[in-house]
Amino acid sequence: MDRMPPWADALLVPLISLVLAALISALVILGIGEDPIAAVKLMITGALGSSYGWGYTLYYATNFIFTGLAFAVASHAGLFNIGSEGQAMLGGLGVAIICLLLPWPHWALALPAAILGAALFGALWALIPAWLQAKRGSHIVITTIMFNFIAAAFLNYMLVNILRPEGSMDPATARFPTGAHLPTLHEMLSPLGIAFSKSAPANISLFIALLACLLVWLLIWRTRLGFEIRSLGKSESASRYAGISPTRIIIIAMLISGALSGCMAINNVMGEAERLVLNATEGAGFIGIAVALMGRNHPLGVLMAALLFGFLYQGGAELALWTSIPRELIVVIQALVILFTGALDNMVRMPLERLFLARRRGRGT
Amino acid sequence: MRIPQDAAGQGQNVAPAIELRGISKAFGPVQANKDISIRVMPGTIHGIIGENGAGKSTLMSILYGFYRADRGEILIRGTPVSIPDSQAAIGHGIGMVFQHFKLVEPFTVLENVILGAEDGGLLRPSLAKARAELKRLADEYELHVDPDARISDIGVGMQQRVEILKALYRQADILILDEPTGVLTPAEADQLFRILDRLRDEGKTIILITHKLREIMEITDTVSVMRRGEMTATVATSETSPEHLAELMVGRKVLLRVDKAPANPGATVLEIEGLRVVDSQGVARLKGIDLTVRAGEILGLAGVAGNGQSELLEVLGGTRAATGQIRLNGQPIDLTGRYSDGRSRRAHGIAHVPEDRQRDGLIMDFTAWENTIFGYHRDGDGLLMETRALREEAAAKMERFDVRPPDASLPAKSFSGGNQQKIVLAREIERNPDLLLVGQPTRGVDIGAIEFIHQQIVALRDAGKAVLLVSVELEEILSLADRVAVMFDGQIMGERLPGETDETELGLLMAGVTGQPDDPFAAVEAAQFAQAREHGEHHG
Amino acid sequence: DPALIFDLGGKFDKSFNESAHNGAQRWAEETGGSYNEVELQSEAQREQALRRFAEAGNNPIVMVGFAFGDALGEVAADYPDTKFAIIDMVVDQPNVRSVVFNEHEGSYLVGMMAGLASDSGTVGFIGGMDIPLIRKFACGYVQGVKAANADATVIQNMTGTTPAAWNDPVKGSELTKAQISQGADVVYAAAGGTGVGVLQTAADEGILSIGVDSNQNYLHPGKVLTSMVKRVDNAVYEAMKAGPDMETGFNVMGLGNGGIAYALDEHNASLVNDDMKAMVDEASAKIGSGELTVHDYMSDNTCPVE
Amino acid sequence: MDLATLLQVLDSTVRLATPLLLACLAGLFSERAGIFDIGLEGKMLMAAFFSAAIAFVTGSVWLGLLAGIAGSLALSALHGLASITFRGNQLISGVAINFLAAGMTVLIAQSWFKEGGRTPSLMGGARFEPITLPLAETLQKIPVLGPVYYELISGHTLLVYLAIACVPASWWLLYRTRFGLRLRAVGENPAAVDTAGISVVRLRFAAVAICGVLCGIAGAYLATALQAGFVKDMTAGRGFIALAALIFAKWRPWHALWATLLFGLLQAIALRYQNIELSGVTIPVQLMDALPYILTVIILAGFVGKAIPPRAGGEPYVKER
Ligand SMILES: Nc1ncnc2c1ncn2[C@@H]1O[C@H](COP(=O)(O)OP(=O)(O)OP(=O)(O)O)[C@@H](O)[C@H]1O
Ligand SMILES: Nc1ncnc2c1ncn2[C@@H]1O[C@H](COP(=O)(O)OP(=O)(O)OP(=O)(O)O)[C@@H](O)[C@H]1O
Ligand SMILES: [Mg+2]
Ligand SMILES: [Mg+2]
Repeated sequence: MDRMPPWADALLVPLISLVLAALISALVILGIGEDPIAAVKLMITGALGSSYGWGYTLYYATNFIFTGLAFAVASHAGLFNIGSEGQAMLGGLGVAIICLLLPWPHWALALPAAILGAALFGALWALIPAWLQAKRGSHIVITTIMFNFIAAAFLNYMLVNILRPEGSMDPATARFPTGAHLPTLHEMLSPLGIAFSKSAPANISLFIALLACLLVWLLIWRTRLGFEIRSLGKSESASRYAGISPTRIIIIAMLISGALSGCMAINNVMGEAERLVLNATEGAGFIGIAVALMGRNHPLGVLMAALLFGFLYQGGAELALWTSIPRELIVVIQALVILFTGALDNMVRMPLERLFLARRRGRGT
Repeated sequence: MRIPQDAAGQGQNVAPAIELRGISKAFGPVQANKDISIRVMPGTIHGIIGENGAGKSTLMSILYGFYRADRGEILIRGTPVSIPDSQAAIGHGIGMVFQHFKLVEPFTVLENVILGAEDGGLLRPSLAKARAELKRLADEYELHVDPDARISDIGVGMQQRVEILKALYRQADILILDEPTGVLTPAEADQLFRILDRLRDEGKTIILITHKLREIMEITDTVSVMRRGEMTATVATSETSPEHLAELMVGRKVLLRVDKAPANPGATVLEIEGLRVVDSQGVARLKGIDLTVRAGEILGLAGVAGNGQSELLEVLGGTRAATGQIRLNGQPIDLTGRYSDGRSRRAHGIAHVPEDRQRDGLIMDFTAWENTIFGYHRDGDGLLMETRALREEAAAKMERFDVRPPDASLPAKSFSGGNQQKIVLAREIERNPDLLLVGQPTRGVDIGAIEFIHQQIVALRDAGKAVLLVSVELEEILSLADRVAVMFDGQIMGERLPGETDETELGLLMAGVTGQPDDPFAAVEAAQFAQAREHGEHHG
Repeated sequence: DPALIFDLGGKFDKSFNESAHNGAQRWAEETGGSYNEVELQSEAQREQALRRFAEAGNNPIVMVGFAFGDALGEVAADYPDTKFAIIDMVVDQPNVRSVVFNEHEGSYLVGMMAGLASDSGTVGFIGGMDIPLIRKFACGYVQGVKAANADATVIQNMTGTTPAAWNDPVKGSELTKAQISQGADVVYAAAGGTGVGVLQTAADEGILSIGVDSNQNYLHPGKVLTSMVKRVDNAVYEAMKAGPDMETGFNVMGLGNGGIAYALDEHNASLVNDDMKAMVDEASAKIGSGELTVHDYMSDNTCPVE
Repeated sequence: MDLATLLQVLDSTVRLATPLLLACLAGLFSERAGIFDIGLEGKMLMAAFFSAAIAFVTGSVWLGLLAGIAGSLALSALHGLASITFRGNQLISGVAINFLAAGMTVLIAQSWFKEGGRTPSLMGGARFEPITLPLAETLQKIPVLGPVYYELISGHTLLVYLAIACVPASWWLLYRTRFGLRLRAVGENPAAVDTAGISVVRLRFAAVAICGVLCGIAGAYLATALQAGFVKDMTAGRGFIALAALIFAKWRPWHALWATLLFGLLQAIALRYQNIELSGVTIPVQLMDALPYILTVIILAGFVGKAIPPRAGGEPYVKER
């Protein structure tokens, strides 16, 4: 009795929305007196035209995979986690503390520890809003927004007053020891005879992100816990009836979500900057929302959307470098993508539904 | 009851108060109304009956301008009108009391009454005027409510009065009531009917939607029957009978009795002692329940909705905490602690077919196979679920329970109500539980499925299992149960054997009247009791 | 082509970054050359910008702000054939030119002017981010004020502890109001974009202000006493002009080599009388000749006067 | 703390609370009508830009104010389109609006003024000037009350007085008029409003429009009164603090005033003092920055009074599924 075949809902709607967002973006570029086609060309060569470009595109995509998955997992439980940004910041703190705590001899030892630290800090930062939602009914959207700001202030304090090395003027931690430096794609691919740009930051975290996609897919669609998470997301009262504790699932889902957000720090803090700076997340937590919306909360979709946003980010950086188009253009495109795929999706879906209904009626069923 | 001179509305001189011609309405793929025509004469009470989902509410909502018809014409007092919104309907003197009330809970009665019918931009004069008018209406129709009470603080019976007052305040002379008695005690319902009678005497036209044939026979002048979006018949009430109406409703002769062998009860399976429940607002919902159910018997629990049956099922099913004692096969069951949830109840061998299958029993977006393991999804070992095996198992189960279509990968929402219920039953019965809890097993289910579902329940009983059946349909209880207990105000009013009682006696018990059936004060008191507890108990 | 990377305040901060921008513009106009430039949005982008310009063959790459120090330390070694110039920070690499300024000397001069121009005997200092560099400004300023008027009081405030402090005009404005209520009638803003709020409020409330980095006298003609001009523009101009052959190493710009000055133009001519000018010029000469030393906060992280 | 300093801090509290109050009231109208709005920040930002841009170009702060309101209203219309007409997710729409404003303002500013995404500084008639209330100078000599009147009450820009006047006006509109009754009803139960013959869509659009106007004034205040021009991201999270204040105020106008004054005070203290010494304990400025959010979380947790949002809030009104 569906109004529309599932494939149309999963593919056609986001695709059309994306096209609309692209059209309006082109208008915006025209509006500021630039040439959209040239801009797109520059973005494509800048982001995909060289292994350097790919290196950055994949680096950004890695961030967005983590935050996109984080949002998706919470979404499956019916929770709107806007707090990825703060959770990823705290994940950075976890990574920094782990990396600076010991003189790591080799990254293979440092990486699992750092993952643990990132996940733990991210998860703990998500735990409080989760607990408040589960036990006190405080709206998780608002609490996670608040926690983003609290995280920023907290990190600010930590970097300025606690973690800043003696004599340094930057509010940033010291460099991590060499033993905590992650192998980049350049280092990983050169033994295979593939020449990959040395200066691009894409690193082993990409593969961890891909692994996370697989794990999240298994979690959501193959495990009993995932079954319970999805149940709660669809119907709380049915879940109660089935003996699924909403409190437990809310907390677990948010812990997983927070841990995934936190793991982003493996990529940007440990893999790229190799120290913790202010605002290391650069809004990736919010992009995760767009990524998950576009990817329909499915890991595969998240992966595709993250690549798209990685492309946009790197392409946007190139625009800012080589043209007078400010980097904010990317913020606008991002806003349009969120708007069309997330908030205005009914604008696309409603006429499509009517179309499919008319076709079905036409066929006389 | 009064016999109209011109029941079917064939009169030449008087224009019908309302005439609908060829009304059709689709919600997406669902055709809720198909080419419906109906005439309602002024000064009459016109009943509309039909199964759940037949399209009654939709039709009335179209008349009230809440929905817009896809096709068709509306005539009021003989003139064609267009009713694009409720404002237009109100303008034509139509008032409607919805099945689900449309009140603003944090507002006072007075604010609700004036909402949309204010005089001028400032509230003060409107409120003063409404206060006076409400007092007049209260005196005239015995519709007393406290104008300054908040809606959230008054019971459903009172809320319904507010809805009626809203319509009268807007000077409606055509009043539509959509299932007004579903949430009322018999006493409250009687009082409502007295009010309706008086309104009719004043020349107002009333359309009454109900499922209850008794009410149709008691108060209406004409009755229309709807089935699957179509209007199947309109007859004068005096010229019909409940059996005839039932047949019109479902489209074929109705079996009023279930074929079953006499019960053969064995050992006690479920023992309940002194069970008490206090809800989150501090209101006592169960006030000391004692019950037993034995193997091989069906215990029917009768009662007006909202008297604690739902709470009892919830406690037994593990979704509500309680105090007291429950033993299953002699073993005590945890009522408040860690193990008072649905999962451990299932581990004890209690299966539960919930009252509201769409809200509780199924995840509408999940596939059928996922729904056949819902609640039992923790069974089996291994980290990952064996989806292929589960899918095949589900398909087999659906085959056995005659679920149509037997496609396990369709989402639950794409099955019809009866087939959804069969999925739930398949899931619960196939686990071969010691005790089956069933709430409203056939609500909204078509007649073919009803028979099948009843057979399955009886078969489980015959296999020596205990069944606790809760239903608001007395007929269902009388025909299915081996023993009947009646609940009122959180207490068991008494137990009867179906063969040794009748609807009248059970009806009195359901109203809280024991012993002296003639005692009017007891009935009134009981009604007030019921009302006080009924906060917000809406069941779809 | 050379490349220029601005710090978070953005190239139109009317102060530090804008000065760099002007230098680059001057170079472009004089030589007809072109250069690439970028404004950063976050800390995390520093390294990418550096690498991208280096990858693309820009040479030399000029960056303004101490905050590039760490990133440049990482990147410079990867591109030994590219020359880098960093302003306000010392990075010890063979292909890096580190340009630092004797801000304490310039601040001393404008401090003197503040001390002379103040009627109330109370003057203010509003710094940007609380780092040794800005303390160096403050310390030089206080020494100058005291030199002109030994009894003067200097109220000091810092805007914040993060780079956001460079770009918070509201806070600059509020701090100015606070200092005014404590009696200050001249206030010196060494706070990048935040200073815009300081100068605005000072002008609104009718007291004098002192600009920084660029010549900011024109912002509120007749209300800005002077500006402590730090010739970031010259530093950028020279680096770009030298091109790929730019000399690397340590480069100090002070009063002596015209790297630091106080601004005098038609916008503040009415505020600076001849006596004042004579006294300040004398001090300037003395500092230039080494006869007078102004204590540099960063030499020992202390200031002899408060 | 002496009286003069106290007055200074309170004076700056009033200035800083003003945009919060306007945005908070804006959110109040929207959310009371059942439309959640986390896009207050974006609307203010858009208004700040357009008010500054037009005030600069025309030299008239009044035209600037109108332009700011128009800019904010445009985003309101978008929010209405997404969340009312197309029944989209209100939170997502709000997130999108914030990004849209953050990007568009800089983009337009850059292509218009070429000053790196800011407007040129505003001078003279392009800004709101402080107003000295009658007798402020004369009464200044009276102890305590004189300075209070002179420093604290007098000497603000017109928009400050307007914002404060909006509090009783909002209260009156919400609780004493037909429009207010309907607006509150539509946020609690839109079906009740619909069946009473009132258009839910029109009512909600009206609420969203009021929200846009108030956000517009708030943004214009930031750019043309508190500061003298637009710089990017100049709202600096004020929209979210206003949202926090709205919860803190439990969606009531007078409470909104107290809540925003409290948060304004916190900001004023944080602006003025880097670290605060309280009986030997140093409170870092970051804690002051985070305090509004922490307090709101505590309120949300229901440890100090429960905040119950309008019942139909956040849900699109769907008649036909
Ligand atoms: N707003 C709606 N959107 C989509 N479908 C609807 C809507 N309202 C009703 N329907 C569908 O239309 C059909 C008729 O529903 P309606 O509520 O009119 O039935 P009814 O006869 O009043 O039933 P009941 O006795 O349960 O009240 C059903 O299939 C129902 O699911
Ligand atoms: N003397 C007063 N001072 C300040 N605010 C007041 C005063 N009296 C009433 N209010 C405010 O006026 C509004 C209306 O008050 P009222 O008591 O009617 O609210 P309520 O009905 O409890 O709230 P609601 O109906 O919105 O849930 C509230 O915001 C209340 O805080
Ligand atoms: Mg109905
Ligand atoms: Mg009230």
